[in-house]
Amino acid sequence: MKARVHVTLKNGVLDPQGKAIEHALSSLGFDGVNDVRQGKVIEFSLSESDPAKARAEVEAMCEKLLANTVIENYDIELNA
Amino acid sequence: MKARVHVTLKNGVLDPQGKAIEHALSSLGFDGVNDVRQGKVIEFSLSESDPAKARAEVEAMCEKLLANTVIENYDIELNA
Amino acid sequence: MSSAVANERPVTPEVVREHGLNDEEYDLILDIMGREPNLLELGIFSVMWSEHCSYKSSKKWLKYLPTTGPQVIKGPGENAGVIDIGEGLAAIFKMESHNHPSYIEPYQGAATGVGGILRDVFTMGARPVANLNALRFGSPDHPKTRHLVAGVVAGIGGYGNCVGVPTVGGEVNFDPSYNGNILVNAMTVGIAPADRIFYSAAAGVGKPVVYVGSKTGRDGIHGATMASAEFDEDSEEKRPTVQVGDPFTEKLLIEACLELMATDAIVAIQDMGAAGLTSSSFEMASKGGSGVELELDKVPCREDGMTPYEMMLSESQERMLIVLQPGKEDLARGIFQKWDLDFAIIGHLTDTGRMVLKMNGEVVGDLPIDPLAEASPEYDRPWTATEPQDEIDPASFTPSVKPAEALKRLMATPDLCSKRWIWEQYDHMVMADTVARPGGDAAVVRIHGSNRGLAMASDCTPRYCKADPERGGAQVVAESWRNLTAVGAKPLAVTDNMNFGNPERPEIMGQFVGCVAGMKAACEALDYPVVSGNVSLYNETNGQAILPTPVIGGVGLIDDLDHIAGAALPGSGQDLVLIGETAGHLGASIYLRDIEGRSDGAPPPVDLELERRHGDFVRAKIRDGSITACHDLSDGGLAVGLAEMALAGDCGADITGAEQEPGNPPLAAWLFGEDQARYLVTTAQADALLAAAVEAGVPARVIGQTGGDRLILAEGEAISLAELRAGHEGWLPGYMDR
Amino acid sequence: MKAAVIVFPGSNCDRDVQVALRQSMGSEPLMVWHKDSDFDKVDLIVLPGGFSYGDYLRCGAMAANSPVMKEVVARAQKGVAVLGICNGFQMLTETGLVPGVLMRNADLRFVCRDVTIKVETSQSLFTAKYEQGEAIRIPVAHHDGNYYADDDTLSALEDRGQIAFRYCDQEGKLSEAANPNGSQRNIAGVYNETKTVLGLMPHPERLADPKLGGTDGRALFDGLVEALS
Ligand SMILES: Nc1ncnc2c1ncn2[C@@H]1O[C@H](COP(=O)(O)OP(=O)(O)O)[C@@H](O)[C@H]1O
Ligand SMILES: [Mg+2]
Repeated sequence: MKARVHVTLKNGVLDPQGKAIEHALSSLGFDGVNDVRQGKVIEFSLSESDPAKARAEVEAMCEKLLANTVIENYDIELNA
Repeated sequence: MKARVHVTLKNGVLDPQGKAIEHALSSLGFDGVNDVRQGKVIEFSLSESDPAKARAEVEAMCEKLLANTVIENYDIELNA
Repeated sequence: MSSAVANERPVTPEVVREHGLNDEEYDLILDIMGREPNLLELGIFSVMWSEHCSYKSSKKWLKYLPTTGPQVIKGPGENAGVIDIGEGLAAIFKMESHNHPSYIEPYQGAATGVGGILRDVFTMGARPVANLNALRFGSPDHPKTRHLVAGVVAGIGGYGNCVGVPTVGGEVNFDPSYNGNILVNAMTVGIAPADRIFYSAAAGVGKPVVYVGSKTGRDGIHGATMASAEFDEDSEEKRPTVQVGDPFTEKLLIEACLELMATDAIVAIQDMGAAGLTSSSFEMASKGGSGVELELDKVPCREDGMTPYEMMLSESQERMLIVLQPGKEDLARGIFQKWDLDFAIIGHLTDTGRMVLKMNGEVVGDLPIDPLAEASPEYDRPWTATEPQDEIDPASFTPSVKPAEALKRLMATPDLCSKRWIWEQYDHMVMADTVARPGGDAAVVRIHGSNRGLAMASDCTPRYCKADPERGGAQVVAESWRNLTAVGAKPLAVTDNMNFGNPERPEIMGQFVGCVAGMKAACEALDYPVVSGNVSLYNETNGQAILPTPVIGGVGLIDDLDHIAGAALPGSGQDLVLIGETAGHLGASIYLRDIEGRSDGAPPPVDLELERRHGDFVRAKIRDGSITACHDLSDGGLAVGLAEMALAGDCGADITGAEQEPGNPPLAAWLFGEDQARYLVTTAQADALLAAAVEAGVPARVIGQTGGDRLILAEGEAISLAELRAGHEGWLPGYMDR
Repeated sequence: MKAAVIVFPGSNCDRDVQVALRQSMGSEPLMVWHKDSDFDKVDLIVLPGGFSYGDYLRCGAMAANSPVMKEVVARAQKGVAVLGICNGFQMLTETGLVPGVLMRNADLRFVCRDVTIKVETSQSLFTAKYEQGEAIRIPVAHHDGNYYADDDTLSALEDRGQIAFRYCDQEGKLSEAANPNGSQRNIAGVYNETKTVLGLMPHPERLADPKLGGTDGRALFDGLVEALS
């Protein structure tokens, strides 16, 4: 099973990286770009093949390590 | 229009972050996790509403700024 | 040969050319092998004989450089040079270029450059204690420059900061000749017990060859040959693989290697740098006069299905090769496992004089070691000397602006502005021994646990080397020696990094030959031998060569950290004393280039006897406490030197009137001339200092006093420190944030 | 007083803080390898600066999940003093021993230089040898020192006196220019509720020796030794 986890900053948390990208894009002449946010995507394969169990496991990984839930949200995609 | 760009390391390029995450997950007792790769996800809104033009614009952003195509691949999703 | 290589590409003339080997070289290979090489063997020849590994164009000339002295423990030929710094300790240091990779991928290129030079130093048993970096970028107006500066600086910081070695100094120039070929030269200085230096020569039949560190991937295959090929427009399109550095693993590798080195398990050790496993195993066996047999299926690989060719040529980072004393395998394995690093016994030494490579028990490559190493090509390339430029008569032109305005502008030029924006991105204090931080003539790093220190600096004035390679080469060495002297250190030895264009062009080869001649003379005259170095050729794009840039990294010793000098004016009420003669040499000066728009003229002559006399005097007077601040005068001459001291100390000065002394050159030449062998110092005991100078035969005169918040230059013309500071500190951040 | 410095793979200020502690304690602190969870009883645990586990994923996140940190948290909860410097501060926020998070510096660049910080209170184990309101000069060296917590948390921290240090100018005034990383309310260091745990971004161990250009950091270690002996 393949897992893909998106870790993104919660709304309302200032994102310095996103802001810098927005600034850089506009100075490169890309206009009309707004609300840039940068997050992480973590991909891996998982030996667990039961979808429910796999999801629970990945959720535990997110809570324990992959995301800092004080400022970040996470979102899990699983693919057999 | 909303854009979401995934920037990931090319196959075969060393991913020290992914390696470290894999190691950390396994020492937390999550077994069976393999091939961990970490990438970036960049999300933003775009004033361009024509899908073809928007894609071309985001592609140019990737080539110029968002990805380092020497070692990274990018993947673009657009949503009206 | 076995089936493992059966499905590899056959060696055709085209394949030979792709490997950067010409017909003569291939004939030599046939001779040595006594048969046609397979692809793996060809690959090995190609990296071993690349310019980068073989120094084929430069070897002949490098031999002229002086490399010995009572302080030298090990000169060029090992991973890094080793000098004696007393009390049972040795300093180990080297500089290396990562120019091409940094142009293609500035962050990773620069980062892996730092990683590579660190390994060269700790592989010899030293704990790295400082990093320096000499950078050259294209014109600030070039569309790529800003991105390259940002990436290179972030990469150097990203690696050095994580590894925990302070980056304490360096230099940065901008010139259009580097538009398509930036220079990233990184230097590491380490300290080791003088009786526990580790070398790469490996002897002893049957001794295990061990691989440690990171796994091998398909990184930078052909990196070493890339580093030796001229750039053209498509190299960006080809997008050759650039390695990604892992400073965290490097930090673990440093600690693990130093831990193993504290035991007596190691016979020989060698980092896997350019050309990875090939050059490391080859060099170990060749230096030890032995043979080596490797079982490539034991090599820890990051990817499935890697071929012997890929394993032997991979440039994956953070790897080392060690030959162990038999019976020490478990001890060593334990240490590397503790640090979570790969450890694998991949072969053993033999007495066959051959390198035998096996994959799953079958021989896939078999080459003779000595013949390959000895036959490595050496060229006596044709060269033509650079035409000398005319001396510029300082009275021959009328300055276009008044001195204060010229100074204000010069202090805010890309070359002379403050590089704070850069060094603040480097952790320059980690290890808690940085006594003099970046910003002065030389950084000073305390020898841990003592009251002694090492001073270090990197220097090069490429515009002088272009105008007159021999003078330029001598000046580079002299300035390096002066920078160490100016903090109170005794200069001991240097490492060099020779960055030049295409050596197949006689005028470029002439630059190289000239610079070497100048360096040789200066190193000899100053007892300042070359103990390590690196050559980077083919730095050209579309036939446009870089300025000749032979960078010198100097290391000196401070016996007593209570007696050092900094460049900052120490407060008001002191006398400013100018040491050395001022004839007003403006040829090839920054003033002419940046204020008058002229880059002609001969660079200032370098009188090595005067350098030595003046420097020895200044050092002695720093040590006896009579000099309270000191700065050597170089780019921009007296006015720029004074302004730098004033800004560093946040204290003004008044030198008006000094310009009228009989025999002085015209005003602009007096203030901005770049005469060599000069220092500007402050003292509270001017009479005694001047008397001592007379006795030592050193020209010295009081030119003014410290105090106030302005510089009063000449003819009463003044400029406020605030105004100078705004431009000096503002240019680089302003440029980068634009 | 007995002190322990926890050494993680990638720590690089462990020796620096060892030297500073030795100087103030007159004896050697214990250097504890991260795999060694049952170390001797100590009065102070220091989490040093550096790049534990490469700072990959998030600074301090992997160290916070390592076995030795379970022990550190348990001891902290029993009242043992814990000092987290730089990367150590990041570990403390990741374990939740102190609130908030440390994000990427606002200008995205690593920053290494001296800053001045204001001592918010001298009523703690860590700051007894400083004057309240005093501005001290201490170096920073970090890429992720941008302190963030939501407004309610920040106000609660302020109400309970949990702010230890704030970035200020030389006169002690808070300003944006004095803030090297964009931290909210110029916060440079915070305590836990009992003020027995301190996380701070600047490195007091780097200016605790006149040879290195200043000694403002020394009083922190001297104060700890006095309070815990
Ligand atoms: N890339 C860099 N990294 C670190 N320090 C630098 C860098 N470039 C310049 N510096 C520092 O800035 C100061 C001035 O440099 P430079 O003008 O080259 O000195 P000098 O003229 O005395 O050789 C030195 O202390 C030098 O170490
Ligand atoms: Mg100098």
